[in-house]
Amino acid sequence: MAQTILPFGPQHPVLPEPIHLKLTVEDEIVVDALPALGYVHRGLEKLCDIRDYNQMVQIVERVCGICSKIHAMCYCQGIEEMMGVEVPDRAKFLRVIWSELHRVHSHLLWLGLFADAFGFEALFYQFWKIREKVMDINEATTGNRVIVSVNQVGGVRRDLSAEQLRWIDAELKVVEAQVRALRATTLDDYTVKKRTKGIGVLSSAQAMELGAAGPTLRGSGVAQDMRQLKYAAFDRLDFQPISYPDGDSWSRCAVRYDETLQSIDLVRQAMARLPEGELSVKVKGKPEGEVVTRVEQPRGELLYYLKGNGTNNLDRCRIRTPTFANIPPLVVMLPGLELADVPVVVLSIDPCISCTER
Amino acid sequence: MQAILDFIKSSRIKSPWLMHFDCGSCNGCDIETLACLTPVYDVERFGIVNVGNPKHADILIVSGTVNHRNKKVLANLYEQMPHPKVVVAIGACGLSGGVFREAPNVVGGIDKVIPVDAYVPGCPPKPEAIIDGVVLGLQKFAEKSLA
Amino acid sequence: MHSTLMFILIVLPFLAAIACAVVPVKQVRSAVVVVTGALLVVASLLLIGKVPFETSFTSMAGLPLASMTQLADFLLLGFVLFLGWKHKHLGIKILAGAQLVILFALEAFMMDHHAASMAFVADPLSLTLVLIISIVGSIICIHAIPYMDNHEHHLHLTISRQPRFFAWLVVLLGTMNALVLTNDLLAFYFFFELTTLCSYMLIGHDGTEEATNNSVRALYLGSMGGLALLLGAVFFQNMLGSLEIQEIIKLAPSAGYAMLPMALLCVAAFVKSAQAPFQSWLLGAMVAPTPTSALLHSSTMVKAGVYLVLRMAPGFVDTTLSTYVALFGAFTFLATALLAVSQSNAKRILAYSTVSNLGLIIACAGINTPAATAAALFLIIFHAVSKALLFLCVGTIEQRIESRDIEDMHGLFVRMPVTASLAVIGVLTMILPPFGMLMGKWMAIESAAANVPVIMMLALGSAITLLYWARWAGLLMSHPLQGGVTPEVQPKLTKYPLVALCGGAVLLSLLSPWIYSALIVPMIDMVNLANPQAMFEAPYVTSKGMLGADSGVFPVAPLFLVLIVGMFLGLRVLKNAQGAREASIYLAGAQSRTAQTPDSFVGPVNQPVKVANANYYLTRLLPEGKVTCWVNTAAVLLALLLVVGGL
Amino acid sequence: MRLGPMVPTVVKNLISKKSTRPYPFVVREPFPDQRGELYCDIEQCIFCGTCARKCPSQCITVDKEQGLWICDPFACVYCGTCEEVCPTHCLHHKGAWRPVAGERQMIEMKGTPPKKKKKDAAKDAAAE
Amino acid sequence: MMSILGFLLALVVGVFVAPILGGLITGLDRRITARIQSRLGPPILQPFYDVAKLLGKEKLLNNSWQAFCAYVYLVAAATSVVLFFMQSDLLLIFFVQAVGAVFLVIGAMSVPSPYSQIGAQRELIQVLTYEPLLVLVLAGIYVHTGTFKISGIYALEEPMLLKLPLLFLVLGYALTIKLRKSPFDISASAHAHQEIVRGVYTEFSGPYLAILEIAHFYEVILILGLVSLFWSTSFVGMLVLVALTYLAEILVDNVSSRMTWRWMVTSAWAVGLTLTLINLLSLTM
Amino acid sequence: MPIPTKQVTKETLVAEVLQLKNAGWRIVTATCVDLNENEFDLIYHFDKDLQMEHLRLTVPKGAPVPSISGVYLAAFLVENEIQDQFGLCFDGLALNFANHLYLDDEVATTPFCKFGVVRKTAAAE
Ligand code: NFV
Ligand code: SF4
Ligand code: SF4
Ligand code: SF4
Repeated sequence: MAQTILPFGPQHPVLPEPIHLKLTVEDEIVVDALPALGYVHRGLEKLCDIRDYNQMVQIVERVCGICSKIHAMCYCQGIEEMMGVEVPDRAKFLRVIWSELHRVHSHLLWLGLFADAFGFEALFYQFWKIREKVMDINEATTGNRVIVSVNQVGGVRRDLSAEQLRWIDAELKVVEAQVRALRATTLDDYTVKKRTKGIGVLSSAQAMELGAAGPTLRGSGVAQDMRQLKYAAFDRLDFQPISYPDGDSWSRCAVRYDETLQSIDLVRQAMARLPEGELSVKVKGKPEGEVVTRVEQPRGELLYYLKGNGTNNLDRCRIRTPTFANIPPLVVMLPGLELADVPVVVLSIDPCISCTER
Repeated sequence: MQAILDFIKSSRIKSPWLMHFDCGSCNGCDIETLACLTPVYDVERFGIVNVGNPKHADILIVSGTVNHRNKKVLANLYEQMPHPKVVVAIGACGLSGGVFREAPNVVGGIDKVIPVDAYVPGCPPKPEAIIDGVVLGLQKFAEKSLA
Repeated sequence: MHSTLMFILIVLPFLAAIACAVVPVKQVRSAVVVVTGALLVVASLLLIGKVPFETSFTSMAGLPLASMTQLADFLLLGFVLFLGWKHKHLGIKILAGAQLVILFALEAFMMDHHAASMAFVADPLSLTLVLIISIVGSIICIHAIPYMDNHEHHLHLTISRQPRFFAWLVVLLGTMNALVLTNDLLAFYFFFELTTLCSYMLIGHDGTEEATNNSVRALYLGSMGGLALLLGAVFFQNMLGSLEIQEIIKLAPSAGYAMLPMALLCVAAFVKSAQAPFQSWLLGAMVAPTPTSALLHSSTMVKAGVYLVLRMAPGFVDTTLSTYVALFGAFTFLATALLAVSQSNAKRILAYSTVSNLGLIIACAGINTPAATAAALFLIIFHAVSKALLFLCVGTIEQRIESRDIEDMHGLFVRMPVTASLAVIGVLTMILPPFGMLMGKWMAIESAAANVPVIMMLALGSAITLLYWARWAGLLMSHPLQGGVTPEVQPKLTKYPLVALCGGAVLLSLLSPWIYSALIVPMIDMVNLANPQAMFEAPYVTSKGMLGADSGVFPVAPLFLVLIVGMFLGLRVLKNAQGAREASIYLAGAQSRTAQTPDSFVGPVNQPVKVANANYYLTRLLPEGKVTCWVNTAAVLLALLLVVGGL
Repeated sequence: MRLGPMVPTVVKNLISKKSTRPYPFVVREPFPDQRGELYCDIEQCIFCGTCARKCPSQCITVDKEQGLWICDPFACVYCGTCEEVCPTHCLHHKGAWRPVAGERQMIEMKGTPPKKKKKDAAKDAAAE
Repeated sequence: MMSILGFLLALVVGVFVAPILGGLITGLDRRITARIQSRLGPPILQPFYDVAKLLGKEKLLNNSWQAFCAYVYLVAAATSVVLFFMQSDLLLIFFVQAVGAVFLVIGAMSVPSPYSQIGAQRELIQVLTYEPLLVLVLAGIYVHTGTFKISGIYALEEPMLLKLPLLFLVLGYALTIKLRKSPFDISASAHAHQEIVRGVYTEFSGPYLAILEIAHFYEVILILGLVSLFWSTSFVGMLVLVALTYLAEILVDNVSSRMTWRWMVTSAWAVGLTLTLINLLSLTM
Repeated sequence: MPIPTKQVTKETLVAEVLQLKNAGWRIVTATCVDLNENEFDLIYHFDKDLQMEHLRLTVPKGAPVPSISGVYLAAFLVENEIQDQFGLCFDGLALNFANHLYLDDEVATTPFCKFGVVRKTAAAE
């Protein structure tokens, strides 16, 4: 049958980031999809040769602007583990607060983009409008809206005053109410459900086999979340991973929607239990040895492999981001879909190409 | 006739359609660019629409570091824009390569590939700064004649 | 004078055929074809001033016509029987045998043979068809001259089979002329059978296995139609005691059960017009060289069917039969349009579209109001011209690109600018105002508006028609003009027929108000004459080149004015646009930057990938096989209903 | 499944205050401690070079000999590291962002190298 | 027949006033949409700025037929509006308007760009979807008034809406498709991001895009004119009906996601044909 | 202090990986470390119920390594990445980008190698 072959990306209005898919379609049904990467590849892991391990904090934070804070946290945890540094409690809680705020903004951002992928402009705008409040919190408490730069090896760089905590709490109440008001639209609207239910199905077995991570994994019914590893202050917070069983785009959306609210709740818990104390400890010595650390990013499990050699520069810094893990499932999901579903399914794994390629 | 030409000229700065290209940015700049379009900043007030298609765009907003693969894309897109056109580079990466200047696969800033009309520093710049950048770009846009 | 014209229109082609068949010199044959064609054109044009008239001949060229026809009829049936035996086809054997028996019974026991003459009636309806057959048919035959050379060159034939081919081609013209002019149902039956035989010969011309199979299928289905027609004749003879067509129309409405033979005649017409469920023979006819398909589709053969229905229509005004005919036609219109959507083979698209348009004509005949009749006539005329043009274009294209798949015609304009443009214009005349086809459709829809089921099917069908035509026209132009266009050289005998048809399609559309007053109004008067109960009025008034009625207007001339202004503007713009900067196509920024790989993008692994574009054939939604199955089932039910309703 | 659950939200949007900030007609006050434009109080600088060494972007050059403090504002990522490590606290981030520019720029500040006394230092020249 | 004066008036209004009105309505539409999305939105005159700017841009083409087709589209749209103001035959107006649609498709297909080609195919499917519905609505009008002429509708004593409520809904359905509003912004979306970039419009740029925009202004007027016919008895009634319908369109646009064309065809035919059938039968019975 | 790993060889790698897969482990990723002039370390990371298991394969430079993308399709991406960055060749890659996953023709080196620049070799087809 007659086939249309088209390039989907690297520049494409529905793709916020450059990824390329060579799509072959018949009557708009995808018969073949082949990805091409490399449009965002910088090779920043290699910078560890010429930047010391402290400077690397700022660099790994810029792996991605959406999940930056958590990158820095994961990296710092790795170095701290390697060097045997015990981070003060208050710093641990603060790390949770900011990282969960990051998740909230990332998920709101995604919910908007996802709505945009199926052409629901008003919903997109609504989510992004809500998100601005979270961005304000980021900016007010850290000095930048996106790249917050609050982590350092040994602790955090900024503190939250009691007044700020109250303000955050109040703002988050508004955010929560507004997000809740959109639940019916996001998860129960007829047109939205038509576009997401049963689209891009990934069974739990497939998800495991293809190494899916994060909401993509949890949307397929596997309740695995790195926060269960109880890093930072998660050992002192109530947390249960969220999962939905269907494995379709709708489930992944539902996971993220629920996680948004859950993260708001986690921020509140952490603020309520925030202990007094130091913000950071002085770090002495040079990193040596090997360590693997994992944390939960908005998009899923993030793994850092760090190898120090006793100098200020690391020997190897390897970052495995969740989107990197979610690309193979994506490639498997695409064939058989309609062309119009391609952006929906691509977005449904919440692809972050700059994370993927670093 | 003159009145029509004047109207066309004055319309130019009232209707800048922009295209945003993520040229290897970390997303920080991209999401701030996108935020400009959203209700809180709403650049459609100035007639700005994100068209996502070089053939319709007047302003190309580029963020991120240039690498060997995306520089061709960047050049392609620039070429496909009809004159007059302006380029706004945003973020440290777009300006010079930022923290990644010395990373192995980085060529440098946007102006290594295409001429840049406005530079917006920051990492990432705030949406307001991006609006400033577009405004500066528009001034140049108005000056450019149909080449 | 009448007899001379009749001689040229009917007998001359047979003589020309003999000449073609026996003279082995190519130049002579070509000359015979061209001259015959020219004579036919002239004769048919001369006929315009003569209608209406009736003549009857007892003999022509010194031979007793009626008994000759009788004899020929038996011979023909015998030959068909022989063919059935030769191809070991039980169906054909049974059908031919049955017809032989019935015909014999009819001739021997039911008729008195005092009036051994043959009557011809030339009224506006038959005149229209004569014009189409003679003019469009001749053009096709002329176009066939260079075409067949190419064709045989391609097949590497050592002994040319063209004599045979052209003989049957011109025979078909004569037969068709006779068929539309005769007033005797039995003679009609004979010519009807003769067209079947012609189609068998022409379809099977190439002698391949597929061609033979398809020709046998055409013969088989055609014989079914023949049988239905013959049965109808028997009934009429039995009930009304006459086989004169005009008599039948006059008497039938008042005779009880006369609708049953009417229904049988309709079924015969459906077979000939390849209506569902009988469409397969026409699709099979596609294996033949393109002139055959063009002739079968646009101007002859299939038109015999709709002619029969239209001819008989006054005989069943306001009956249930009429309603069912309308329903059946509308259904075929919709169903075969749907089937056309799933096709990428140009000739199959044309074939389904033919069936579909004939369905529309039949629906109009069934609606059976003056406006609908006018619509039907317009559709017949313009369909013949545009469709002939498209067939010849496809034939020309096919010989050049060696494919009839429209997917292979992307950007054909660059390689064959003339033919591609003509094809695009041909398509546009099929679907857009102010051209005649659309006007016919407009009349059809307006006259069917109050008939809920019919209008629903027409509305859906016309939208689907637009879909499968427009995309074809679009892709012919689909190419960047960077490299410039290579001029196209065509043999004169290829080019002139195409240009003539194209010009004809446009010009006739412009003239449609005058065609209306000159042909259609008298035709409606004739209906009144034939059927005193009808009391039809001419549906439209024409003034200032506009067709108007209480129910609507179609300002032909003003629209043409706009068209001309628009074209002028458009062409100026086109000229202006030459100064525009040449931009590569949007490929998400990934277009390949080297000139060696145009229209390509850099894909995975850094490899250039050529973009491909394809139409949507909705094959998952409408798989041809399945849809055909449903359509045929539904059509059989409808046809049964029709026959039963005739009781 | 519901039809149009978004309707209340959009109707609310239509009748309530729009959320668009009127920038650039009204400019919002920056939050305290925002990391805006980097600014060097060259008077205080002792040209120790710490900032240049610690800067993750390596965008500062300090020339002790000539008393030059040079920063590439187009490469600076406004991370605040230099501000933190400067022994004399002469670096700060302003609240407002660095203005956009039409061409490439460098911040070049000339101070007095520490060997000499500061009293006769010429007025620092900010290159913009 | 119409007097010369009436003819000229219709010509002037149709050719010059209609696009200005259409542009204003489009501007208003964008403004209201923005407010619905809690934004300020562009000035009302924005569509004119856009068109003017586009007219002043460089000509960029891949295939010069694009230019030709764009102009034919414009001429067809203008002609249909003029015919509308001349109170001509509705079915004919609709067919003339289809000329524009076909040429838009041909223009988009004349470029071998997959996005524009897919857009063209989708546009055809949109035509396939709304055309029967519109024809049926017109047939309903015929059944009710006995004519396809607009003048026949103005001769009515009471608004058509009362007799053809379901057909009005069908018309709304068809018009949403024709206006390419969500959930049917399938072949080309006005401003939202879409998987096929800008579909049929992808390869048109600068002045040629401006032409298409102007043609679109005409179409808006034609469409709203068609809506107004359903309350032909009073001018205020017409305005109110048009305003309400358009508001409803904007609202629907903003509370639904874009659907796929498969869904569009099946749902529009299923819903549209059922409603038509009921209404037509109730009229003819 | 190094992370606890299980040492494997080129011969046992695929079998070990298969075993892990059958036991329900999920592949997380693989890491390549440039050890010295002659050797790479390839570390494969697996996860099951939040526990991790690492396989370490030390390979000489220049010799091809069996791909595990036949066992875990998902591994094709990371193996391609390593091919790009370190110039290692994988045998039997399910989807081979032939050194062009991230890099264009302009980059003729293996950018992540510390010890000497290994020329890129055409990947095994
Ligand atoms: N979440 C996240 Fe990242 C990381 N790590 C990942 O794919 O977003 Ni930009
Ligand atoms: S300038 Fe900063 S925020 Fe922008 S892309 Fe570069 S690192 Fe990311
Ligand atoms: S660290 Fe401070 S004092 Fe030292 S050179 Fe930098 S700015 Fe001057
Ligand atoms: S703010 Fe950061 S990047 Fe900028 S100069 Fe200071 S340390 Fe360097």
